[in-house]
Amino acid sequence: MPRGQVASTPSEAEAVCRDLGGKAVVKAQVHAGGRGKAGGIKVVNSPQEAHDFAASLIGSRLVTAQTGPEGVPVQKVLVEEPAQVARELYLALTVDRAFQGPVFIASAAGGMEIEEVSATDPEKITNEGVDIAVGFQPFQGRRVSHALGLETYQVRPATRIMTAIYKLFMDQDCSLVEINPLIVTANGNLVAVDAKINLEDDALFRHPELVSLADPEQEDPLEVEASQSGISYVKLKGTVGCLVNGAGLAMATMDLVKEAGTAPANFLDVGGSADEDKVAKAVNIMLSDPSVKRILVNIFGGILKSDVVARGIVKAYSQREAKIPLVVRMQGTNVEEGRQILADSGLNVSFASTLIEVEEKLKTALP
Amino acid sequence: MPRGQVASTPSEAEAVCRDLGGKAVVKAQVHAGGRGKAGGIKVVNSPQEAHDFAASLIGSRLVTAQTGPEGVPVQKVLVEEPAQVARELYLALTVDRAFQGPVFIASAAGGMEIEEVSATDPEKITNEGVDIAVGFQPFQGRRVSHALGLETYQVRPATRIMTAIYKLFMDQDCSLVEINPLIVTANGNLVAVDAKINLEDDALFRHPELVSLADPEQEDPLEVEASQSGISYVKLKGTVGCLVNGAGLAMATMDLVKEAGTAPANFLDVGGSADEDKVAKAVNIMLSDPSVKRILVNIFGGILKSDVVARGIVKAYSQREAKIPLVVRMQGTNVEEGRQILADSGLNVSFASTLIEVEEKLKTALP
Amino acid sequence: MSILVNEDTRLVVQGITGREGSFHAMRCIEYGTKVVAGVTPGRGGRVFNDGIPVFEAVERAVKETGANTSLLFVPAPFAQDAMLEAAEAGVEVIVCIAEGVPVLDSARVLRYLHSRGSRLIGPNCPGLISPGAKCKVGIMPGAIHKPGRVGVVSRSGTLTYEAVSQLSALGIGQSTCVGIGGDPLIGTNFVDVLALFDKDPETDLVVLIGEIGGAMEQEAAQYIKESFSKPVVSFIAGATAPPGKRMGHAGAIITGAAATAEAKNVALKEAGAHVVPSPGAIGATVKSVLGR
Amino acid sequence: MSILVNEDTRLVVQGITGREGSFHAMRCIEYGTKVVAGVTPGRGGRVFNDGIPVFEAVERAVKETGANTSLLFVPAPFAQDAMLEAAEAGVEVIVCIAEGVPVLDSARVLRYLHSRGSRLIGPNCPGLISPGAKCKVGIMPGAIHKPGRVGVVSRSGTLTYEAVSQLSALGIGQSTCVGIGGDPLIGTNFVDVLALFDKDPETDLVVLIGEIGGAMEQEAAQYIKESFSKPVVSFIAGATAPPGKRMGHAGAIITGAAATAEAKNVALKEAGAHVVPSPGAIGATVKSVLGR
Repeated sequence: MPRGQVASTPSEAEAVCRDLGGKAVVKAQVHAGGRGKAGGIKVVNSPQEAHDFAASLIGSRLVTAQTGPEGVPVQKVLVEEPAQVARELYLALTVDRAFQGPVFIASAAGGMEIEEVSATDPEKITNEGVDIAVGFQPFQGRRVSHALGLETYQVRPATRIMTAIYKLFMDQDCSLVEINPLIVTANGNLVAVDAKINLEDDALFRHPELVSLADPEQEDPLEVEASQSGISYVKLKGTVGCLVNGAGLAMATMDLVKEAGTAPANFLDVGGSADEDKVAKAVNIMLSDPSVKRILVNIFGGILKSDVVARGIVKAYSQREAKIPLVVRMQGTNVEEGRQILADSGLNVSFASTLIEVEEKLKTALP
Repeated sequence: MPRGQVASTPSEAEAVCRDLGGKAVVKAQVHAGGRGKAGGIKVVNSPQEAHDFAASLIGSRLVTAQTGPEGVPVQKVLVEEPAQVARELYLALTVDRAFQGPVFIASAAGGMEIEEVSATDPEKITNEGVDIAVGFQPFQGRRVSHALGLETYQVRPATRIMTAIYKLFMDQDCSLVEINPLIVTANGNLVAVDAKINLEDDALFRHPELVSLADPEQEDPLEVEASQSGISYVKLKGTVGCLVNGAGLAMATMDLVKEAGTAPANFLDVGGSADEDKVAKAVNIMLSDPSVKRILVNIFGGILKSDVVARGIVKAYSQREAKIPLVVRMQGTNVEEGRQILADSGLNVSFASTLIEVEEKLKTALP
Repeated sequence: MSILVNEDTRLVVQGITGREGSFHAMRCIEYGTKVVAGVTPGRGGRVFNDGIPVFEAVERAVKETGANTSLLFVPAPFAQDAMLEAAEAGVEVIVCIAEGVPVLDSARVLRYLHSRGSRLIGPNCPGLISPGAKCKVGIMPGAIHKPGRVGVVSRSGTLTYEAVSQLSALGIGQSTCVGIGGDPLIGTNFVDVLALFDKDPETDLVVLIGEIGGAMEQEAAQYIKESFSKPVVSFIAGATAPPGKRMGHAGAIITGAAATAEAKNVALKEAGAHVVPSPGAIGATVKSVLGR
Repeated sequence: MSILVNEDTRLVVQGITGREGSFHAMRCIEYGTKVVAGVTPGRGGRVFNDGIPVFEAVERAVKETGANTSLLFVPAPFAQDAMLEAAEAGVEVIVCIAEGVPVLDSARVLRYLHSRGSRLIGPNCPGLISPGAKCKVGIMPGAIHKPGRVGVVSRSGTLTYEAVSQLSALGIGQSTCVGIGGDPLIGTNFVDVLALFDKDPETDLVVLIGEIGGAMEQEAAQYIKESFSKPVVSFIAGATAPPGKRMGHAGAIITGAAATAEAKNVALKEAGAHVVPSPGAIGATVKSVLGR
């Protein structure tokens, strides 16, 4: 790792740059890849330049290929000594579906997005699967090193880096550890310039000490709110809010909205074991989204009862005194009771029994 | 773990016992199992009693079933608070040959040597093998707990102990982790009263921080000296010193000595790649053993050349001006040269060509 | 006939004394499934529903009741342990419902199963049901199913119920419906299930319901093209999902060109599957293919 | 014929450029073994002995030279890596000479081999030799061997040389001599080798050389009793070894009643083996059994 320090103000950045001898690399500290391309990283040649670039970043929002269009706020910058770069490599470890275990992905085309390399030069990418029964082996490190075109004297340090990545990945239950670029300096040293570590949400219970590292400011506030209530929610660009149980049905419902000639405002899976309050919460989240003009409810009840869903909807609407019209399709347990509750609520509801009917209702009632 | 402290003097032991409220368990701190039986552990009911028992131990040698007849020196004692014991259990983890991996061994007959239980009540022992591909699993902890007759509320702490033992074993490359006894206190808690951890010598290169923990004082000085020179040497009770290359041939040579009606003074494997100095060192070790009356050399040379062996022998004998007679059987490379060197040396050597001849020579030349 | 679960299925429910476990164990019994045992550590010795013994360990359940299939209602953090316990006890089919199993836990379980005879369904799946055999091993609503000759295999839960109810409403029954699960690492994939349906004389057609993420549908397309002898009707959910965002299921995320619904539909169409564009038309498409 | 190594053996020597590796590679070549490749990471591209290519990785050696057997001269700390590399590259017979391989490293390698086709001989062994096929894959002195019809299997190195030279001195040649190694965990045990000798039409009798520690000789006795069709002459080293002390080999330690030479001899005698009491009489016993 290069020498460096985090700075929260432009003058701190200036001071660090001076300590480093007047030349440095200044990087926006955000939880998102693609910083370099998005203008979040710059090589500066004087403390003054470090000050000015830091001033332009701190307090601003950075939009990269991996953030939403709103971007993420930058509160700190990292000021590091610049390295003399001979080559830029890419090295990452992730779980591969087909291999059913951790796989190293390496490429001599560092600094670029791996998806891009994969699309244009797939032969430049090496995959090296690790058998978790025995762990990462030095012979695999040699194989990856050769694929990256490293010299014999660089094989051992490269293998050491991979061994450390593997240990980190397994010990901390990561979903991704990515070093991009991993640079080869002019004198042949390997330096990890930019690293990204994604922890697996499902395994955070094993790492309570890491939970506090999460930075909700870096995420969409509605998504954070939903996630805290155990609701899967992803903000999209359309106008039809979708309340669904089950992830597959929720995606299919979005697809149906599209087929009907309009567009979904969100993905939302309220889950199979939701109660009235959770349904109300989900509806509330959609009602807080100003782009939502209609709400489509598509519930295939098994455990989740239609009357519970109806009560949750009515609760949220009455709390907000909302008027947005609803298309409701519920199937399964207590459907009649659920319909009755909505029919009696005074809300603007049109009912559908099948997905075909839903599609028709959406078409005929375009906002 | 119970509260307690190590004491190097009787008055320290007395003070610790007083701090613990006047009652304590005093244990000899030595690297050997079977301390309890050998009189190395005592429950004391007053600080004075702690003082006296510590005084009887410190500076003495403790002979247990696992030490040689000379025993091991006691330099410190451990003074611990006494536990109200309801039951004593045995729990250990070791590598099993047949299972080809780590296996927990558990028994409700704690406090006893496991070999003894195994001989008298084998059905009282539970074995639980761990698949290293996935590690120790809680269901295995439950199974072992049930076999030990633990209550439901004790399963989780017992499983936690086993999980910790497994992690220690794998992380530190142990050959044995043994808790004996693991006691169940009157109020149902599990307490590890006596624990023993053996590190695997072959894996010490991975744990340089542990090498310094070795205590050579606890071992036979000739064995330590041999081991430092890369010679496998075990002191035995007979009078015929054996210099052999290869562990199997060394054991077979001992057996041959016995067949000839006498007894081996040692097991000694000088190794396949020994040079003159190493052979001299091996001979020197045997010559330092006062019970050695004759030396039998049995070298099947492949890489190890007979002339090298001969020079090493002559070197050691002349350094010590030793007179002890030799029976020498060498086969393989440069045998004639080797014999000539010994014949010319003036030492009391009789030669043999086959093991049958060796046996005869040993019989005819009893000291 | 049917695949994976049938009249010979003897079910042990792991976590039977929990809220979810007991609720669904009852629904399985009501449907006709032979639930022969339950397992809840610390609750061994109890009796469930007046006659089903509860054991401390799966091993005991297998030994004493001949259980050959396990349905797990165990919270995700403990699922690895429960799956390994079932596999070690020799259970043939292990069905893991839990969502949120850490992916490395699944990797360990799958690695363990490499050298064992057990088959894992899931995690993060609704289970499976063979209506003709009155055997339900999962959490799907039993009433929407109908005995028949169409096989269903799906990465999704409720979307499968949707498809099944479209089929049943049109009078089209099912041989077996298998929810393989929405996680990136699962024990049984499309190709595994298709191969079983191929050999099942009582399955005439298969409905395959995929979704964005991974390339399992492309592998299925390859298999259909090369080796599968029956018609396939397919629907892929998530045509409108944005790239890089997880759509509920841990496995439903577009991370490359192959992971899009479009790429999957192209592959399936090319393999000869009847690709359904809108989720409302699954039943109708099956009817029309069967009618030919 | 012979077992495990023969005229079709194409040997890659891992660690061929080291002192030990190059010395023994030369001895193997001189004996007649087809040494087709060497591997030393960082030395790829060199040529050994005027014609044997040295590769960076076993994978390359296998691809380019068709190597099917590997002889490892790799220090114990690196042996796990080298064994796994050979197995992953598809080498059929892997021979690990190194003494001092950590036992958990061996456990990992053996766990890996469970699901692979490779066979490991060793660690901590002299290797194996088939004199009739002029094929030596190990460190034993070639000159003491003689082609013939007696199989030898042993946990020891020099003791095997001793037994072989007794045989050769009496004019009794060997089909194959296998040193399985003196470690507690080894890839191939007595029963594995006996099963191969049983099927080998050119082996008439087997000399089995065991030692104290473990119960592998009892397993062999069980197998001999139940399934082995040829006469066995056995010698167990360590009758005079004290309990609880390691006799050189990591595996040679008496930790229980079954681990003593006496218990092993009893089991072998009971199984019908000709138990030799003194190591000097191995050759003579074989001669007398063959003479019957």
